[in-house]
Amino acid sequence: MKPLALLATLITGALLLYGTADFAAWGDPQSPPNRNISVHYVENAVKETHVPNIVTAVLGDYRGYDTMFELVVIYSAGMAVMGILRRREDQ
Amino acid sequence: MESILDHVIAKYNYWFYVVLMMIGFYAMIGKRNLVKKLLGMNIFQTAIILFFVSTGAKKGGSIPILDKYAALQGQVDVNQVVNPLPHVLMLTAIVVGVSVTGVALAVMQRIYRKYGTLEEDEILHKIENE
Amino acid sequence: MRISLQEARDRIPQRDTILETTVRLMVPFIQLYGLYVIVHGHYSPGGGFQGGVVLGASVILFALAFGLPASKHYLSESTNIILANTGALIYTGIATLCALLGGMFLDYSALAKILPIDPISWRSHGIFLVEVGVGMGVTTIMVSIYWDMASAGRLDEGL
Amino acid sequence: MKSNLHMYVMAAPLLTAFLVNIFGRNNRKVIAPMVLGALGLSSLLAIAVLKRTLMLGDLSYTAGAWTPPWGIELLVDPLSALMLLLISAVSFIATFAALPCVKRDLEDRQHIFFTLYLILIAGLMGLVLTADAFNLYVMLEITSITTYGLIALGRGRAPLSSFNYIIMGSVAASFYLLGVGYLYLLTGTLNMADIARYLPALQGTAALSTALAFILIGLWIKMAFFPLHGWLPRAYTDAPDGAGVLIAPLMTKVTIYLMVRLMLTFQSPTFPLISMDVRTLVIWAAAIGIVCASSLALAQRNLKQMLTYIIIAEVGYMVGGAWLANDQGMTGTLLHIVNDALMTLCLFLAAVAIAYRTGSLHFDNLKGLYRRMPWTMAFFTIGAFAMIGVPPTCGFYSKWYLLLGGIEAGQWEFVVALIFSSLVNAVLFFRIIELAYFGSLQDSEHHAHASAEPQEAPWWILSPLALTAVLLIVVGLSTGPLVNNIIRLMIPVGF
Repeated sequence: MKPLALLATLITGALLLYGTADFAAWGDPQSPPNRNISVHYVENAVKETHVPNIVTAVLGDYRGYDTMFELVVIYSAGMAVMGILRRREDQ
Repeated sequence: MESILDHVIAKYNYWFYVVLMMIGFYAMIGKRNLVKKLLGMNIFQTAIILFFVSTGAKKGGSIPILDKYAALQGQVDVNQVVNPLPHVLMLTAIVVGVSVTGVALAVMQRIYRKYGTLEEDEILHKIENE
Repeated sequence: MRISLQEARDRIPQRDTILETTVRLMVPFIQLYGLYVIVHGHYSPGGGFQGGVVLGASVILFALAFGLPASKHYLSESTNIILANTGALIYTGIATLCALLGGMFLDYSALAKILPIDPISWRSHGIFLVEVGVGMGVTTIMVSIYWDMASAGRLDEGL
Repeated sequence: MKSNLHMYVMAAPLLTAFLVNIFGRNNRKVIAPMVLGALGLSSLLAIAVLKRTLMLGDLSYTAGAWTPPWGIELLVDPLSALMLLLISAVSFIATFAALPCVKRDLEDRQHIFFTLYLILIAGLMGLVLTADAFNLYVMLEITSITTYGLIALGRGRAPLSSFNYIIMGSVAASFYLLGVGYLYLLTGTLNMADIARYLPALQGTAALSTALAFILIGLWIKMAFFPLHGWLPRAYTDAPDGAGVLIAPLMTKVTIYLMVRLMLTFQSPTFPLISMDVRTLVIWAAAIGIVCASSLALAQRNLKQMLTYIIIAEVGYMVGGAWLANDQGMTGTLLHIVNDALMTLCLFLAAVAIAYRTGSLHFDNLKGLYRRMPWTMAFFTIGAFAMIGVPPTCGFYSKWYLLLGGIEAGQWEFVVALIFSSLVNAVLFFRIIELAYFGSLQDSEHHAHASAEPQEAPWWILSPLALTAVLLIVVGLSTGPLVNNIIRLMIPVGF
């Protein structure tokens, strides 16, 4: 089991390292993630939502649908924990 | 020689995260103790969070909280503000990670209550002897 | 089973005056800070999740110092669950309300039909409302998870 | 073009989940009407969404009314509308059987069970609607966490099975998230259609291959594709009966739908995702997976465990069919998603009905069941015929398309595996039918309740079983319209 796990880990790691070859340099303001859709958020978020904290604006509004399910995730975790562990006095 | 050094300086952060991820991944699939598996899962998720957040970095960028009145007049220099999107995504990923950890801990408590151990081999041994 | 605070205290084997006094002093400030983090999320780092966790931590701190039954006296179990559901319902309910009012799902500007404010300001207020829901949900779920784990589901002594 | 109908399909179970938790805590009687009402409403709305989509065409929707690459896009096209209807209908039918089981097994936790159950359904609906790579991750985690919770509520070794599923599920989700991270670093966007726009320019780069590999491996773990299937059999066997009837038919199928959706979105003439060398590799893996899973199913002595291995074999059918990359194969896959959900539902409902009366699903316990539970076993036989692929039932038609696709692509190993698996299925089910029909009661006399008196399952379980069995034949007979009006629309010309 352990040699197999080690092998799987090494292959996965090698694949991931191989993949980093095409990335833009770290901190480059012109890299794709910093250039494409995020520019719109920085330039327009305040005009469109009147919220100066862009992270809050994106979290609460542009990607509010994600955030809604984020709350549902933590709610279901709480319910799952309650269902798994809760027992009555006699059990 | 210099080109290799440039390459290292440009990417070394990603390499560190990959190494961290693989430490977690190995613990998840290779260890036989349930707590160690869970710790591996947390290491893996934390490494992914670091990976994502580092994609949003900009040299010389500051926090993505703007001056409201300047921003309303369009006086924002995009290169002065780090990319907010990875931060938003990782807030979600952190919450998901916490939730999965919570459920896993609860399940583990049930397992311990029933079998009295968290070593996978011992648990399987006990199940077979039932 | 509800018990009075005094009874709950009697069950704790050892009480520590320094610990209790410190926690008694700290809890209100932690809660005030948690509320600040929630409501000030528009202007500084913060928001529902972060503030909710801080608020939840205050109740957990209380439970650690005074014992789990005392914290149940402080925030009863059924109140806790109802608040958790209310928090989740605030978010999903506002989302559905926006759709019912003729906007799209989660389109806060549609709420201008209820209270006529400028639609862009409504987006800001909508974010605030859902952050409050998130804060309620996260606080109560954190407390609930702590209760279940610390007492192995019995909700009695705990840690 | 603004329509919120599909959002109400999802919002109905989601909002009801919280209400069930509040009101069901003190009054158990309100749970059943609330859950059934929400799912019934959701099914009706899903029919309306499908009709509307077929008449008015695709709908691109953004939550929050932002334009797509910035907001989260939801896509309602004939395929996702069909999946929406499938999910709501299957969950509505399954709920009838889940109610009595949960009432018996989890008396004091019914409200928690149904909260998780409804959130799981809403999460599955969110999965089929979304067109955003990161939102897909969030939805995947919602369905995962609720499933972990539901499985851990079972008896016996259920917590351990649930824990293994948590570890494997987290590996899958983390791999998927890593893949999305790599894609985000390359393209700077999260919208699937927007990502597809950048792909041709990135063709052949190391990072892109890595990203796609990780996304696919993540989904394959989640759908239990053959070498990565380890977690599934125990998890589905140990789940409480009420959860099994929902999870088994839907989870793997929705994940396969996601893989197909990603393939159809990313594939374009300038970016031939599927014609890469991996194609042959995947089809071989699918063929080997089908053969191995079918053989493993032969070794089982427990009905439910046998069914879980059949599910793994069926996953092989669908993955292989999708990667055949031709019209027939893709049609077969999409049709099989619908058919397999219904067939699995039928067989699991029958298993739940038997377990409800006899308490065990071990083969020794099935002897003489035709006399004790004639109707249950009759419907079970229809489900078994569908799984084998006997003509009037729907299982035949999708298998036929898959076979044609395999022949057209010249992938003979896949064709052989399909035929082998059908034969094995025939052996498996005829063995059970023989046991249940001819197995003498004398052997099992020592079981106190093994009397020859008919002892049917309660109506709450029998009626959904009957409905599903009828649906298997109805869907089989309406394969033509289903393929021509809905599925063909989704497959790009010259695919």
